[in-house]
Formats: sequence, structure tokens, C-alpha cells
Amino acid sequence: MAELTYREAVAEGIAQEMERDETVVFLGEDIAKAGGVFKATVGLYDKFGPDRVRDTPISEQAILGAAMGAAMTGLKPIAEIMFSDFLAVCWDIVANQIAKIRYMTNGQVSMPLVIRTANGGGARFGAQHSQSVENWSMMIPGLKVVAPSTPADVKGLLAAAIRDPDPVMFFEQKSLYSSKGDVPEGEHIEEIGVAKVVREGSDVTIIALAAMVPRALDAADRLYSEAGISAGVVDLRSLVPLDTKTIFEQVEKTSRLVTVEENPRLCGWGAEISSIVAEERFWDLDMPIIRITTPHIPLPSADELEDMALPSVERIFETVRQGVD
Amino acid sequence: MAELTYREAVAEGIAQEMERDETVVFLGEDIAKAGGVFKATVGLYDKFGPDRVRDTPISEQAILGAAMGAAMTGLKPIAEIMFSDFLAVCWDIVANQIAKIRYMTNGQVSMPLVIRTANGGGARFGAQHSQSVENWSMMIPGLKVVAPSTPADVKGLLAAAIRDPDPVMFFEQKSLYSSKGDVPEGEHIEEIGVAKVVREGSDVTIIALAAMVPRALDAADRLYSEAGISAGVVDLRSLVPLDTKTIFEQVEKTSRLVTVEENPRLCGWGAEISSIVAEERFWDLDMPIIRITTPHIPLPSADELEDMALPSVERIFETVRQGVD
Amino acid sequence: MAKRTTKRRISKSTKPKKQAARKSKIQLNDDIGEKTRLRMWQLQLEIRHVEQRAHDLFFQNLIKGTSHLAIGQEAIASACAAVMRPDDYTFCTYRGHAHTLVRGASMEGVLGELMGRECGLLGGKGGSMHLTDVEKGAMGSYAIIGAHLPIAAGAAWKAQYLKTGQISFCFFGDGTTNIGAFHEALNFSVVWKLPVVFVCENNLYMEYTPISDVTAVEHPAADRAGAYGLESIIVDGNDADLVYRVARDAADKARAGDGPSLIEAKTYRHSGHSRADPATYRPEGELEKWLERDPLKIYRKRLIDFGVKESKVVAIEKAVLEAVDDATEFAKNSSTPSKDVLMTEVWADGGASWRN
Amino acid sequence: MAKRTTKRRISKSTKPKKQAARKSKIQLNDDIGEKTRLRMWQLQLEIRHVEQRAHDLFFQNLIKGTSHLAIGQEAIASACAAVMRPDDYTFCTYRGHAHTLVRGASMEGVLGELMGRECGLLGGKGGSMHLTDVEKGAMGSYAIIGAHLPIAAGAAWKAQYLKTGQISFCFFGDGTTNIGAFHEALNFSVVWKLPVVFVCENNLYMEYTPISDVTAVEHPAADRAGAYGLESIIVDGNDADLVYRVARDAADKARAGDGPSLIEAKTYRHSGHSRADPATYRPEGELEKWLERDPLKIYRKRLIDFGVKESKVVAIEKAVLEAVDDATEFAKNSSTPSKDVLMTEVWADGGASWRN
Ligand SMILES: Cc1ncc(C[n+]2csc(CCOP(=O)(O)OP(=O)(O)O)c2C)c(N)n1
Ligand SMILES: Cc1ncc(C[n+]2csc(CCOP(=O)(O)OP(=O)(O)O)c2C)c(N)n1
Ligand SMILES: [Mg+2]
Ligand SMILES: [Mg+2]
Repeated sequence: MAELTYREAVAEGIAQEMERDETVVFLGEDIAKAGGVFKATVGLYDKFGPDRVRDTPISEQAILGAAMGAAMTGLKPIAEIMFSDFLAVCWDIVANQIAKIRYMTNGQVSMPLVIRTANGGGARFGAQHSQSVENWSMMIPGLKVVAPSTPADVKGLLAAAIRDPDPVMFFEQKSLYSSKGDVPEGEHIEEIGVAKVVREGSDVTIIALAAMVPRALDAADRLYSEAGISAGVVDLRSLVPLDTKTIFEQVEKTSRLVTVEENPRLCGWGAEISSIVAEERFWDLDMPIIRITTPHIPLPSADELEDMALPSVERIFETVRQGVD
Repeated sequence: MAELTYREAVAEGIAQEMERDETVVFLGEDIAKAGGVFKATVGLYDKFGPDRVRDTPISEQAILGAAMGAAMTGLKPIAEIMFSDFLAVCWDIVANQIAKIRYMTNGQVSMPLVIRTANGGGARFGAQHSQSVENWSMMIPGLKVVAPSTPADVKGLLAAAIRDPDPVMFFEQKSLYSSKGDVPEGEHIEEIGVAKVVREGSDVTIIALAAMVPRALDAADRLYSEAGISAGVVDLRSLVPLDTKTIFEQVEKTSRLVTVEENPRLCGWGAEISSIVAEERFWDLDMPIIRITTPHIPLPSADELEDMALPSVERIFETVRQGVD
Repeated sequence: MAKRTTKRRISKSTKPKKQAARKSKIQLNDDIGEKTRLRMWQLQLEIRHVEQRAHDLFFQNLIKGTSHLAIGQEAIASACAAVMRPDDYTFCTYRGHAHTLVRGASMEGVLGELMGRECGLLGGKGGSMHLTDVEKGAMGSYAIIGAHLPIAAGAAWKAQYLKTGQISFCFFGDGTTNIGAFHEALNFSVVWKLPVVFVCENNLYMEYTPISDVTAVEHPAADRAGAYGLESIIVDGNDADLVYRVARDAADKARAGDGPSLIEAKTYRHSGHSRADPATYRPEGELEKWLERDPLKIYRKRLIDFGVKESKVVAIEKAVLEAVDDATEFAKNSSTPSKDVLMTEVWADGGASWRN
Repeated sequence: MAKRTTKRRISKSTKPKKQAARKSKIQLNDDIGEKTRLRMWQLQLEIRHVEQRAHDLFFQNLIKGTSHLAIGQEAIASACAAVMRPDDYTFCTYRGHAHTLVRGASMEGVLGELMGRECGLLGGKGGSMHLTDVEKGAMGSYAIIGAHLPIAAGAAWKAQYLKTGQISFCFFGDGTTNIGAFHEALNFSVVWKLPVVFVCENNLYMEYTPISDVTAVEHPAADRAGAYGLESIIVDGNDADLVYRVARDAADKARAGDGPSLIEAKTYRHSGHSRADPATYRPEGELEKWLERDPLKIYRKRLIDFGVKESKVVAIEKAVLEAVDDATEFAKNSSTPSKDVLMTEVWADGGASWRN
């Protein structure tokens, strides 16, 4: 084990896979010589050279188009879209092309690629550089969607995403880049599609993702110490495939479900989970399903406003406490 | 009253507003001289001339960018995006610019525009020309989302959308273009954000949108005649604003809720409604909330496959019957 | 300094001398040669007759949805195919029956897909706008304007990275030059020096709107070449020999590691944009003018002038027609897709499951 | 035929004769004139000092998030502002403090927004990348590359349609010329003959990557002008007079109904791309070379050479510094936004409700 930051784990995960597989290549804006604007890819250019780690123009459609063309002809590209908000400028390539081509061609074309992107708020960057858009991808059939919350998962899930024969949207949460954690040394790989029960609980289950996981854990601590409520926390880790098995197990156990999302309210992944549970585990529920989300507004930039908008430990604590009451 | 097709109602709605307001202008690909590829805008060019009804290059970002710039400086543009799938090529302008600018500028900028687009499947056009993407818009804060199911609502809601001071995504369902219905003559305007109970029922409430409304109605007829189940049908008409009041009234009355969506499963609007009801009307429910959707796959093109994928009258009938049982 | 933009305008073909057949024979075996010419003749016929069949099947209600015919544009797809190596990549549009066929995709596969049959290239899942035959190098037909230009660049990137010597051909229309992805793909390909040949088939119209109404320059592709430091190339797209030569030069350049080319081929579609379009927006006489420049008419005359026996020319046509008839029968008799395939091939594991 | 692309290269300014002050005086009142020159001097100073203050406040942790300074690029914004009518429209990027200020937005408003205070132009809701002051014609700063080019065209469309005589100025960087929206906006504006002036501030870098590494042509904007039938214009962007003249010509053209222009102004940012960037990727000596061509240095010398009294030049600078100090104090003392504003102004009714 070594203690790494979330951002260092990105480069580790990529390096691990580039070392074992010559067909893994990496492209994006300022990712090579400069090591990425979040410094998450420092060292890769020096290690793997200009043929495998390539800077691009500001041309997101070309970046993802190139990744797609390379993936369908034998490479395993990793493409960086600097901020997840910018997926909007190349959404056609993601949603209409990459996601659909295997199905449309009845399996003739494979699409083993990874799109990495910095997701989420908390950095005072304003509404166009702070969105949590994992649900944009979840709603498109044909995309796998992964969002790690710890450095170890960054490394293990990113490696898994690179090996995956299908397109994986890999959301790195901006506000976690400088967080630290133990990461297995040497080859490390995790399974995509498996949620993790990061805290056992008996009264209520809180399902969270990415930056909301540490907040849910903090809230769970307070719920226990301040209100005597035993809250389990599930780190979803992947939205597609979705680990409904783990969700159901926890719901069966606690009969109460709360989801915590960083994305704005409407059509977030919490809605999907709520609807699945309301359909398939309805009779297990002892409490309305509660969703905690950023309100349905663009994200403001001033410290106080942004902090108010994103689900806070306090809000999670209060909402769950009142809900369970 | 005059009997019009859904497509004719589009031109009527636009003409009504262009006549009363000089600042209403209309742009898009092949919409002027050719009257639109769905022939929904025939006659407008002749009536209002080349300054107000303008053909554009194949440049969706320019189309919506121009509409946005014109809206923020005093015009009321209507922009056509030929197929809703193509929203992906200009998604940045929709999701990051148009939707956010009022909030980001603290209200300095208004955005009175309408984006019309042909939505949905059933025409054997394949995965890139058949998507139902109203949920793409619903999930973006700052967009209003309207999807009419009848010619009268096309005229009345489109007129309302044009008058609305906020950006409205107006989804015309492709498979309904040739359907007919009575439309009020003379000025006709509907209120955005009000759902319509199109069939009263006491056992179960079916919530539907656009092309799913006639199917839900047919299924309700069969449920009554073949299974003795009294199913109410709500035509949602608008996703944002969402008429939760009407939804709650129906749920309180029937205690059973089924949503019918044409979009693929994950993060569809049905999930949002299910989650709202599971949170706020949980104790009224006597049955799990059921969602009927297109499966989470790209849409296939062959007749049999596409028909299997989209929610059919048969599937709605069977699912509701079994659910209520 | 910016590279000076160079220009090439190719509209004159090798003129065969009218005299002795023997002399013609020699010319026939010029840089193109008889074998290639007969192949291009056959390919053009295959496109023409499959497209006409598609047209007929449509009006028999055996083809649903939409379809976009390339009648009148056959020379371009055929000549480029004649230039390609079997392992080269083709990327094309919804107007891509032609480009798919010429790579060797079966007529049953093409017509079957249009008819939504099990024998279709995509098993009925893709439809006419997405014809693909990966084994033949036909890497897909793309139905949203612009996207396949950077995708073609990506396939070229793979060839460059693995040094396979393959190249990408990317076909698109005049209208496509006004969308953002065109610009990004061109710049990107030049900067990365990718082995890709971009071929703009300028048929004068987007859907129903003349390209000149919506484009800032006269030649939508060629007048933009300079913006990427590329040579401005315009070729008569109805003359397969001329297209062959520019395509061959571009392919040679790409294979030599000298990067992309952008070719504008002037042509015309004889029918409307898609099945339902009667093309009433065309000025009177325009179609007639272009019918005189029908690529098949031109090429038939060329072959005869070159001294190829008429019987040989006709025999090829007859064989193609028979093949089209056989394929039609086969496709008609193919069953509709089985219900099971609805939920297959979303993922590489063959399935469609998004949950455990 | 395509319009021949014409080229203009402007890098030599009016040379004031070194002799008598009286003579210079006459030159000072040339086509630009003293009043405009002093205004441009003041505007450049305002930008410089507000930006430097922003830099300082950042390192005092009073500005969060990010910020993108225009130190070194002041001449462009200032000269264009001097050309504009008060009712003209400005569209700019995240590097837009400059462009917003020169339209007359208050320094408190700008600094306050950077600091997330209630007095900010956007009440703390937008942040440094979205400065907007609609009353002053500053129609917004856009933080996703490319989008504001077609938006600026849209504002120009409105002016054209309502015949108001207004024009749009749209500012963007060299890196922006490689994204699709650039291409769409240029073509669209030319086809519709919109009164919009596109100004590319070529500061040699996108974020950390030299523009020449990722661009197919040497002059990212000017070498693309021909692709839209536009004149290729390059101007020394560090000389306000030169920028003023090309901007004035372009504005005149737009107002006369003759459509858009594309101006490439060569310049350099003295600091890194954004607050956290130490700009270590720059070759040694590059910054120093450009510091010698500092627009303020150039312009100060110009004024003195023209015979403007040094005391006058200095007085303006002093007044600007005082204004910046006052604005800083004001902004520091402004409260943080009240919690109520979180849920306002999503909709025109002032609220944020998505349901009844
Ligand atoms: C992004 C996008 N916008 C619009 C369309 C609708 N559309 C399909 S074909 C077409 C015209 C394309 O013209 P061109 O590129 O000249 O090709 P051609 O059809 O003439 O071969 C249009 C506008 C589309 N498919 N994708
Ligand atoms: C679509 C998009 N891609 C990437 C970025 C990240 N980004 C912000 S500024 C920038 C560089 C822009 O360079 P240029 O246009 O030259 O402007 P400059 O910053 O030099 O003024 C990049 C890549 C972005 N904001 N939007
Ligand atoms: Mg065309
Ligand atoms: Mg720059």
C-alpha cells in the first residue's frame, strides 16, 4: 500500500495499463507535455512518449471522434475531456455514435475506450465548470458509467475501464483530486458494476457516489453519535452496470432508503434508483424514499452560495434524521 | 373548431404568434422555402417573407447560438432542430448557454426562445433518428420542456411557448405528425405546466406523454372492457414545469401509479415522477410504482424490432393488468 | 508563413484517339488500365442497379423508413474503391449504399438491411442509414452530419500508430462542410498528419436547399482546403477516371506518411434527397443537363471509344442485373429478425443488461 | 469563382515625427485624435491595474475559483471599445475582465464578482468567467470555448432585423479557432451578412500548449478567413492605434451592411493561463521579448512622442490607481451574497420552481 492522492492514482492507473498493453493510447488537451490542467496525468508523456500520449487542439469532437475510430479498428484509447461540462460540445460523438455503434451494426464494431473527465462542483468555478453530469451518460444506452470516490478505486476502476471492451465514461470528481488514500502497489484492478457497502447500518441506507460518499460517511457518524441512528452507506461506484443486488440487500435490511446526489434534482441517478426500489422492493419499505440533491438550478460561484447548493454533511444529517424520525 | 393534422397545427401556432408579434422570427434547415422536412412549416415563408423565416446551413450550433444571441437582445426566435437526436451536436448551446445565462447573470439576460424538434420513434429511421430525448432537457435546470399529444395542444402550447419569457424545448412527436384532431380556430393559447386528465379512472393512474398518450388511452379502454379495471390517464404535456398537483390528486384517488415513457429506461422522466411520488405520496400508495419504458437499448430499425421496443398498447395493458392484480 | 494554397482543377480526361482499335488498346492500358476500368464499370453498374431496385422496393412498400440513393454519383464511390487496398477503411453517410457495396458487401446484405430482414448486413437493427461491413473495410454509415469525419481520422490514427499502411477514406456531402465537426476533423488530421482522404461529394444540395444559399464560398470543400494548409482540389465527380487519378494521388500521399487530402468531387443526384422527396426545388432543366453527364453514360462511351467490345460492356451489365435480381429474391425470402435480437449486442458480452 | 482572398498585415503605426511638439500635436489629432488616444490610454491602464489587483487579491485568498488575466493584451479590448457605439454589443470569454471593464462596467462590480460579493456584477452567482453588464452592452463572458461566436452573430442578427445600426464585437483566443463553433459562426455570419466583428486575440497559447503545435496553419484566424470569403487581416495587437484602425474599418463595414470581418491581433499574456499557472512551458526569453512590446509601454511612449505632456499621462494613471483602490475597498466591504439569492433568477418570474 502507498498513500496517494486521487489525482496521482489517475496517472498510476493509466500507466499500469499502458505498460501491459501497447494498444492503449491517450489523448486530450494539455494532457501530455503539461501533465493535464488538474495535474492528474503528470509523467505519462515522459514515460510513454509522444506517440502514445498526445496533445490535441481544442476540438472535443475530433478528440472523441478520433478515439472512437481508433477503438473500432484495434486501439484502446483513453480520451480526456477536461471538464465534464464540455461533454456537451461533443455529445453527439458520445451519445449518438460511441454508445450506439455496436448495437446498430449488430455487434460488428467494438468500442473499447475510456472517456475520463473532471466532474462536479465545489471549486467556485461557476455554472459552466462545475456540473455533475454522470446522469447525462447514465441515460444513454450503450455507455458504462463509473465514478470512484477513493484513490484506490480510481486506480482499480480506471484500469478496469481501460480493459473493458465497452465504452466507459469515467468521472473523476474535481473536489476529490487532492484527497488521499491507501492504494495497492503493483497491479490493481477492481470490478466495474459492484457497489461497496462502506458502512454497515441497520436503520437506514444512504446511497452515495463520488464526493458524496465521504459526506454521507460523515453524516452517518453524526447520525449515530448525535441521534442514535445507524445509517449504512453504499458507495455506488458505478451507475452502469448498476449493482441493484447490493442496493436491494441494504434496503431489505434497513427498510429505509436515502440517495445523495451532487447533480441537480431532475432525472438524476437517485430518481432511477428510487424508481427501481419503489417498483421492486416496495413492500420492504417502511419510509418514503428520500432524495437529497443539489437543487434544480445552475451552480453559483460564490463560496457561500455554492456550499449551500451542494448537499452538505449537515443537510444529509438533518434530512435523514427527520426522515427516519 | 377545424380538423387539423398535428403537423398543420405547428404552422398554425407559429403563424398565430408571428402575426401578433413582429419580433417573432424563425430559423432552421430547410424550414423556409421547402416548408420543413416534415412539412410542418409549409406556408410560413410565403406569408412572412425571407427576413422572418430563414433557411440556414447545416450548423446546429450556429442556429441555436444565433437564436440565443437574438433572444437576449430583443427578438423571440423559434429555432428548429430537425430531429431531436441532433440536439447532441448543439447540446452545449442548449444545456450550458441558453439554460444557464439568466441565472449566471443574476437575471440580467432573458431568453425568450423556442427550440422545436421532431422527437421519437416509430418511423423505422434507426437509432440516430428516433430517440425520445425529452429527458435530456428535463435534467438541465433552466429549460422548460413541453411535449403535446394533440393538434390542439400543438397550436396552443406552441403559441404559449413562443410567448413564454423563458427558453422552451418543444418536442413534436414524429409519429403523431399525421394524426388529426379538432383545433380551435382563431387565437388559441394553452397554459404551460398544466397536465390534463384525459380519462378519469378509479383503480390506477397512467401517466403518459406525447405518442404514449393515445396508447395509454387505448390500453385503458381495454383494461376496462377486458379486465374491469378503471384506469385514469394523465397527459403530462409539460415536464418542466411539472404539474405535481394533478399527479398527486390522481395518486390520492387511485393509490396506484404507472408511467409510460417512450424514452429508454434509465433516468427517464418516469423515474423522476416515481421518485417524487415515492417521497411525497408514499403513504397513499397501494401498489409498487410501475414504469413502462422502451428498454435501455438504442432503437432498432426493422419494423418488428422497433414495434417490440416501444411501449405498445398491448404491453401497457398487460403490465397494468398484472400490476393491479 | 502559411503554406501557399495550391489548386488543382481536374475536368479533362485522357482523350482516346478515335482511330485504330489497337492504338486505343494501348491507351486503355494506360496508368489506369483495362482491368481497373472494367472493375469501375462493374461497380458503377452495381450501384446504379441496386439503387434503382431500392427505389422500386420502396414503392412496393417493402422498404420502410427512409433511404438516400446515390444514382448519378456512382463514379466517385467506384473510383475510390478501385484505389483502395482491401484492408483500407471506408466511412460514409446515410447516402452510403454505394460506398458499402463497392467494398464488396453483398447485395443481399444491403437490400436485406433496407428491407429490415434477417439477412441484412446489420440483421435489421441498423437500417439503410447505417450500412456497415467491417470485414470488408466498410466501417459504417453515419446519419448525423459531420461525426464520421473525426471518426475516420481515428481509424487513420490507428493505422499510423501501428504502422499498418492502411488508410481511411471518408465520404460526405457539400452540406457537411458547414458543420463544426468538418473543421475539427480537418485541422486535427493535418496536425497529426493522419493517412485519411476526405472526399466531398458536392451534389449542389443539402436536403432541399441549394448549397450556394448557405455557404460563404463557391466551392464548399476546395475553398476551405487552404484553411488547413491543404491543396485545393476539384474534380469532375462524374468521370470515374478523373476521380480515380486524384484519389490515387491522395492515397499515395497518405500512405507515404504525408497526411490527409481533401477532394471536392462535383456531381449530382438524379433523384430527390430521400425517398419521399420529389425534388421540386430544382430549377427546370437542371436535372436534364446532368443526365447528359450521367457517369454511366460517360463511362460506357469511354470504354467503347477505348475499343472495349460492346458485347463485353453489355455482358457485365447483364451479369450485374442478374445479381441484383437474385439478391432481391434472396432478401425477399429472408425472414424478419427474430425477437431475440432486440436485446443483444448492446455490450461486448452480447447482451443488453445494465444491472445485476 | 470564389472571392480572391485579400490580405492585410498591419504592424507599422503612424510614426510621429520626432521634432517640434507643435507638429506632433497635429499628428496627434490625426484620424484617431487626442481625445480617443487619451481614452485608450485610460482604458488600458484600467485593465492593467484591475488585473494586477485581481492577481494580488487572489494571493490574499480573497478571490477563489479561478481567474484569467489579460495583462499584456490590454490594447485590443481598449481600442475596440474606443470604436464601439454605446449600444453595440460585446461578447467575450472567461478572459473577459478587460472587455467588460472597457464598456464601462464598474470596477467594484468586476472586483466584487471575482471576490464573490453582493456588489459583484452578477451578485456572486456567475463568477469571474461570466462577467456581464447588459446595460453597458457587455453581453456576457462565456467559459466554454466557441459558444459565444454564434451567440454574437445572433445579437448581430437582431440588429440587422430591427435595423438598429448596432454591431456585435466578439473576442476569443487563438485556441478557439480550432473548435467547430468557430467555423459554423463564421460561415453563418457571412451567409447572413451579419454586422459582427470577430476579433481573435492570438496570444500564442491555448492553455499550456503552443497554438502552433495544434493548428494546421500559421495564423489560426487570418489563414482561415479565406474559407469564408473574408479578407485576411493580421494586426499588431499590442499597438492600440493599429488595432483601433482595423477595428474601425471592420465596424464601418458591418454598419454599412457589408457583413462580418475577422481580425487576428497578435499579442501575448504576461502571466499564466489562469491563476494557478506559472507558465513554465514558455521558452526562455519569450516573456522578456514581449515585455519590451508591452502595450502600455508602447502607448505611453507614443503619447509622449506625440507631445502629450508627461504630467497628463501620469495624472491619468494616478486617477486610475485611485479608482482601483477605492473599488477594492468597496468590494472588500461588500457583504457576501444573501442566502435568498440561491433560488432566484432561474426563470423570468424571478424564481426557480420547476413544479407547482
Ligand atoms: C447534424 C445534422 N443536421 C441535419 C441533418 C439532416 N440532414 C440529413 S442529410 C442532410 C443534407 C446533407 O447534405 P450533404 O452533406 O450535401 O449530403 P447529401 O445528402 O447531399 O449527400 C441533412 C441536413 C443531419 N442528419 N444531421
Ligand atoms: C470546449 C472547451 N474545451 C476546453 C476548455 C478549457 N480551456 C479553457 S481556456 C482554454 C484555452 C483557450 O485558448 P485560447 O482560445 O487561445 O484563449 P486564451 O485563453 O489564450 O485567451 C481551454 C482549452 C474550454 N473552456 N472549453
Ligand atoms: Mg449535397
Ligand atoms: Mg490563446
